[in-house]
Amino acid sequence: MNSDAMTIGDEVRAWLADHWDAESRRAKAGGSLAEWMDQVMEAGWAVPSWPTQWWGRGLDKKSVSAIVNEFRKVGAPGAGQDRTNITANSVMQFGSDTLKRKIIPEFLTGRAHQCLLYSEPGAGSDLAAVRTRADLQGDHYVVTGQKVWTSGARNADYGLLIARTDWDVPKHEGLSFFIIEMRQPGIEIRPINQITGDSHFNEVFLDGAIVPAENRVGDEGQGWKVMQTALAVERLVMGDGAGERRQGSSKNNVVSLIDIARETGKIDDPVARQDIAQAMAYRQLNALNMLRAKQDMAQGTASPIMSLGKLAMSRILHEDARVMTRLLGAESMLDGADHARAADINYRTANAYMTSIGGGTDQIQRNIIGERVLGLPRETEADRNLPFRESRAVTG
Amino acid sequence: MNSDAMTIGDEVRAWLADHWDAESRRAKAGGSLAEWMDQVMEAGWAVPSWPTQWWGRGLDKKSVSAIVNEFRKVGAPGAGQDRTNITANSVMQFGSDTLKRKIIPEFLTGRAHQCLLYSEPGAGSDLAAVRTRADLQGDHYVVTGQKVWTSGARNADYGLLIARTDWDVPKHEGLSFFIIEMRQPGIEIRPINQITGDSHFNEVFLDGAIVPAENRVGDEGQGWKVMQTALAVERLVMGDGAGERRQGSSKNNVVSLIDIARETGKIDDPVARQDIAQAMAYRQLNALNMLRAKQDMAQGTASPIMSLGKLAMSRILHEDARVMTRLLGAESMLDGADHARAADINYRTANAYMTSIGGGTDQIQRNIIGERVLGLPRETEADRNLPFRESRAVTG
Amino acid sequence: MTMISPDERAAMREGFGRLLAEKCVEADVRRVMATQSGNDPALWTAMADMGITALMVSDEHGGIGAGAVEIEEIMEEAGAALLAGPLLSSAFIAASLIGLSHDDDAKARLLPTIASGEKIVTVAFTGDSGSWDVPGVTVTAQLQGNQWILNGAASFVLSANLADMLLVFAQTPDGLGCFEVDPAHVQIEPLQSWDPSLRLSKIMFGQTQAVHLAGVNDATFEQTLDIARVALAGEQAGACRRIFDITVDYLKTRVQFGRPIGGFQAIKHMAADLLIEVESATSAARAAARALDADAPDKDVLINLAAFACADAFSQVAATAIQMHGGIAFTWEHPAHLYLRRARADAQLFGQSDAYRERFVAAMEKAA
Amino acid sequence: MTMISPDERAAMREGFGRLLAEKCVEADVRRVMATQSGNDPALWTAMADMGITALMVSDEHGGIGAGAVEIEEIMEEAGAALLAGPLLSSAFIAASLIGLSHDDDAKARLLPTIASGEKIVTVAFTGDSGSWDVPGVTVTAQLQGNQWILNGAASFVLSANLADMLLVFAQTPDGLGCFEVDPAHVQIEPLQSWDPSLRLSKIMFGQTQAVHLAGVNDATFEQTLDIARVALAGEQAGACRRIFDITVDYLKTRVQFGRPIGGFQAIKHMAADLLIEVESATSAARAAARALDADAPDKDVLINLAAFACADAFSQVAATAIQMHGGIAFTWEHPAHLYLRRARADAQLFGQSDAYRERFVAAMEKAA
Repeated sequence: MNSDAMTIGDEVRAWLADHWDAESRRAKAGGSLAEWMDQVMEAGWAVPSWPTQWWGRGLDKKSVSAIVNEFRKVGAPGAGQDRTNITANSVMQFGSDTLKRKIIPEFLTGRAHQCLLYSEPGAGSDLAAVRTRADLQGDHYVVTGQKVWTSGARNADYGLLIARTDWDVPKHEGLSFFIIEMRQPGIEIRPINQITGDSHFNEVFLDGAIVPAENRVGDEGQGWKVMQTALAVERLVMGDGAGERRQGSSKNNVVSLIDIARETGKIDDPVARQDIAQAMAYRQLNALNMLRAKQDMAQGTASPIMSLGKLAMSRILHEDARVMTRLLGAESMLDGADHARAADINYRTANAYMTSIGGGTDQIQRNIIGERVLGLPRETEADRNLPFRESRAVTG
Repeated sequence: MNSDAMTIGDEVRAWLADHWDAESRRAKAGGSLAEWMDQVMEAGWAVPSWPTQWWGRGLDKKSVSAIVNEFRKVGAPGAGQDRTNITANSVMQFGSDTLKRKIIPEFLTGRAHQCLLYSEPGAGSDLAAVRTRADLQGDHYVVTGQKVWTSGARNADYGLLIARTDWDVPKHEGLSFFIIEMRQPGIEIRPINQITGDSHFNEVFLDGAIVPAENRVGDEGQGWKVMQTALAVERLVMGDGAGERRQGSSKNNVVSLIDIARETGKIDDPVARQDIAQAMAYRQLNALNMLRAKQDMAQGTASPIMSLGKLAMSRILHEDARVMTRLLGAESMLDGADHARAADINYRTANAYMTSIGGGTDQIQRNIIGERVLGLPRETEADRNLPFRESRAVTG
Repeated sequence: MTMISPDERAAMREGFGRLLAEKCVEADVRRVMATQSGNDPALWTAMADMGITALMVSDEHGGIGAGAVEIEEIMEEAGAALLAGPLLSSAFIAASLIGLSHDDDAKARLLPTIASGEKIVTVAFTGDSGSWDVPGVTVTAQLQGNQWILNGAASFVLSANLADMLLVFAQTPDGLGCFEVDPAHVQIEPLQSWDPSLRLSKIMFGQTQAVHLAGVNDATFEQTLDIARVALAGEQAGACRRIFDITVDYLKTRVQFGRPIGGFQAIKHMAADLLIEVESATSAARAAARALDADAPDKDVLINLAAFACADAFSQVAATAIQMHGGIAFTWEHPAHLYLRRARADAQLFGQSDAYRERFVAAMEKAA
Repeated sequence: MTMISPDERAAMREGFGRLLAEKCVEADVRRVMATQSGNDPALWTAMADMGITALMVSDEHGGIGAGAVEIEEIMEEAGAALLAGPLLSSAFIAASLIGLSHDDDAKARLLPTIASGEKIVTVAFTGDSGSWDVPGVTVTAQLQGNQWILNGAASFVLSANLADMLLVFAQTPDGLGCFEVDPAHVQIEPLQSWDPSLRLSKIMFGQTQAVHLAGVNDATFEQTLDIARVALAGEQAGACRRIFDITVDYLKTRVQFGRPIGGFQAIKHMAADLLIEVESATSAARAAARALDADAPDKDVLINLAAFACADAFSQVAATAIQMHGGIAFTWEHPAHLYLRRARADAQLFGQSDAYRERFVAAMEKAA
């Protein structure tokens, strides 16, 4: 740790001692969580690496780590969102100054909730094939189309929207990125019934919805690049076990296979033990990989290992569910509140697809690893250079 | 069985009773195997489905089955080569009458041996990328280039050769198929050292080798089609356990995993038993599939199952070797005559790649199954329609 | 056993397939699985009219006298359509058990009504362990005077909610026996199942009066389960093939990146590998059926092979089908998860793959 | 234990890597594996000059006093280059065993010469079972007067052909002990190995005189093997990464169907899956080394995890590398099969994956 980081560590510790009660885990000034976040933001801890005129302190990565670390020690929220807050980062990187001033404080303080309006029925793995249109009319765009797999749509104040603004250029070049207000007449939200029995996701129908031109993030045609930046942050977060926390289940997700084996009387079954070992190994190896990636990154080296996390997590979740099913045996046929253990395992079996399909399928993830990490040649894309109007996404 | 087949069954039985001694498994007339084959060919049993003017009897498939069946019953060789003799079939289907008369009897009687001059260092999976050239000069072609993975080259009288006769058309269209005499000055043969320790395969260097124009099979530019027909026959033969017989090892290839487990004291290890079960299951399931395919074909239905055999066999051989290694434990590190069991298993481990790579890799085989059996869209081929001269196979 | 020619068999299968294509499409499956009974009475009647319910009953008792080969093929069609209801449990399993017994009175009373579809009979094999072996039977039977009395519980019983009569395996002082029990005399607790087309129950016996089914012992228990396993293997093979076909069709029509996704090599290769599983399941199920009918020396090898190979194939194909479909198959409205649910239930019914692999090796050892 | 800074460690690793890049290229590996000794004396001297052979010897005995973290990293480089010879057996394993003993005399006599590379010492752990556990030791030791006498046989002994001194585990009347044996006093039978870079021997003892190594027991046996396992995990991780890198390079240059084969999705996806194995092996080997040096509570969990994860990763990557190369890797001249041979040997040395998985679960049970 260098002396700069030492200094900042001292400063943040002192600030926290003044403003945060570690005992009760509350702000000394009292008030709401958002009001605490106001203080964090004003002090420059929310986004320490950003410039001072934009809620930051212009600090380096090590200093940010030191700050996050001090906050974590005393259980205080809100620091280091320059690493994790997808919306704030996208707007900061690509938005106009007007938009930054309007949107970023709402997100850094947690006052605003967002949802992602990316996927469409015809644009899943091929996200660039979106057909939702945004047509500029004076000082605003009119948006029409259909989005799917939007979680949190009902609760969201803003949607991060990718839509097509130009139909006469190749598909990646005609997209623009917007932050659209969700509570307006042109937007209808319908929940999706999932195979898990949950409905965390929604379809979002946009029919003449309005978004001010100043809410465009980046230039017209830059939407793909903006979205990729946002997605990269998201994927990094997912591999590190966060894929499980995202599942929207309140269940404690790391369940010991050993406990299940004990409960089901299989703990001495040598065949079951081999299965248990392999499933637990997948989980531990991923944790060790992520640990190494973080060490690499702390030393300033970009780590290719991070990109493996989501794919590894997919294998972990499917394999856990498989081994749990095997341990449960006939009981795994049952479901419902009377059979809580079986219900949990069945839920996991279905929900594992959220990781292996959602946010980029395992297959897309393997493409990304092969191309971006290993440097293998890109997939040939039949319609990559066609004007979108002439591509099969439109002509069928 | 219809009455035609009944009649032919009676006739062939009578003929065999006159000409073949089932006791001693020899021709009643005595003489060499080739002399017996002369009799079989003259009687029309060698290729019963071919026309009568070409050593055949113009019979249908069921009759051929009946004939093959009768020969098998008494252990007589030589019948039904219209199903299995790759060279004879290719020449019959695509060759000139002159070539047929010259070549086919030599092959049907087993007097001539052949080798396959298909693969090249730059043309493995992409067989159509061959760069061996055959240039017409008067009444013969002059052949220059390099072939690899040729088994039996030293013992061969003829080579089945695919070479490029036109460099200005796309790669599949500029190929021609020849039957070239192997014993000539322009041909040099060098054995390949395999990872098994064997040298069943050779490199064949052609430097101004000569092949008469009449030995071309099919028209100029038809070579791809002729070779595909020959390869299809070969792949069908491979799935049905023949992949093992082709390994060139004199070892008995179906070894009981149960016997090995007994010998190594692992027969009561429940974990080992699961492994044994799965490996034996792969083998039995493939055998059941092949049985069903034959039943389908006997009923005149083309069976897509046959095409799975080679891929399944690859899995069987690799999995067998894996489970055997596991059963042997530390002993599997050893090799040589003093450690025959280990040496056998190590040989299998390496030799399994002959099936998973040779004669079309597992990956190529999956393409074939996906495209030809399941009807999925073809792989896009970057250079499919380029003049070969301009393709990366030439330009690098 | 079989008096049915291959042509008759093919015709019956085709007719049954047509019936299901009309009356057991996905909407019907969803409609029936939402009912309490889990059965479609109209379809049941149509199946009875067609003779499907009479297959495993001998002709002297009003049936057709078919064998494992026939019911395996019928179950391939049933599985493909995700048919729900008591075909397997009553017409195939219960009828087989009664046929295997030496109880002429029970045969005369029960078999004609099973064959006609009029009555539904189901068999209780196992207890809470769900181990489907003799030690797993936790119902006990004792003779009190002239009356057999049952105590204990049986679980994972198929279609007990519909049953007019229960056949219950129980431990007697002289080994395993089987007993007729009137469903009105026991407590039947429905067990919620993850596969919504399945109706499972737990049955509690408390000094319950029962009628002995003569001539049933440990061997009959295994023989009956072998028939159940072969029938289930057929269901798995048929269902596995159908969800595979659905998937391959989707791969040809779903366009991403400017072309059908089946053109992408990773997907294409997954499909090729699954085809091996699909064909192997079919081959294994049919070979087991032939061996069972022929009482062949390799019967145990082939039945156990089919049991785990078909279970594993169906589970793998159904699971991979969801992955290959992507997001659309994560919705309740898409049928893929219904196949996954059936696959996971079928992988537990009558025994589990690891145990079958162990039995398969043991059978091979005997042969070796 | 470790007195070496991360910077020093990195410098040493880099220097060793450079040495191997000069003196242990594929041609050298092939040259050395064709010799009877299986060792390159010039390279051995260079390694000794660099201090590599002194790593596991404490500074009081002329060594460097490094720990598992250092030798794991050195073994990554050694594995990548397929280094042959007695580095692992003498400098790392034998030195560790002597260091763990309480035998000051043996330490003073043997450690300085091991550190300098002057003498080669190797350890005989197991008998014909190759089970690398205490019951697997089949040499017996008895005290006759003041003299220890060994009988029986040890097998799978590394580099015994080169050894100046053997350290032999044996069953004594009071449990396991360890003994110094002069190689001239025993019969050493070379065992032909499928990995031509490996030199294994069987050693036969017949009333052989031996010197007791004080303070070695069952626990020392396991401690020594744990060091061996971590070092081997490093070798596996390093070798696994190198053959993977060789393969990925080939995928970028080998053109078929008009483009580099790494552009084909099936191949690309295989590579992505293998990358997870490669990275996991590295992470596991290093974590095990750190835990061993720190005597951490999860030491047993992490050592056993590394043992099977690295063995399985290397085996899988080496095997798949041949498939991904196609025909060229089926030739003896291509290096891929040398990695496969090393992978299959390493998967047996010091224990097998199934046994490690069992031990891993047992260690997790203790922790849970």
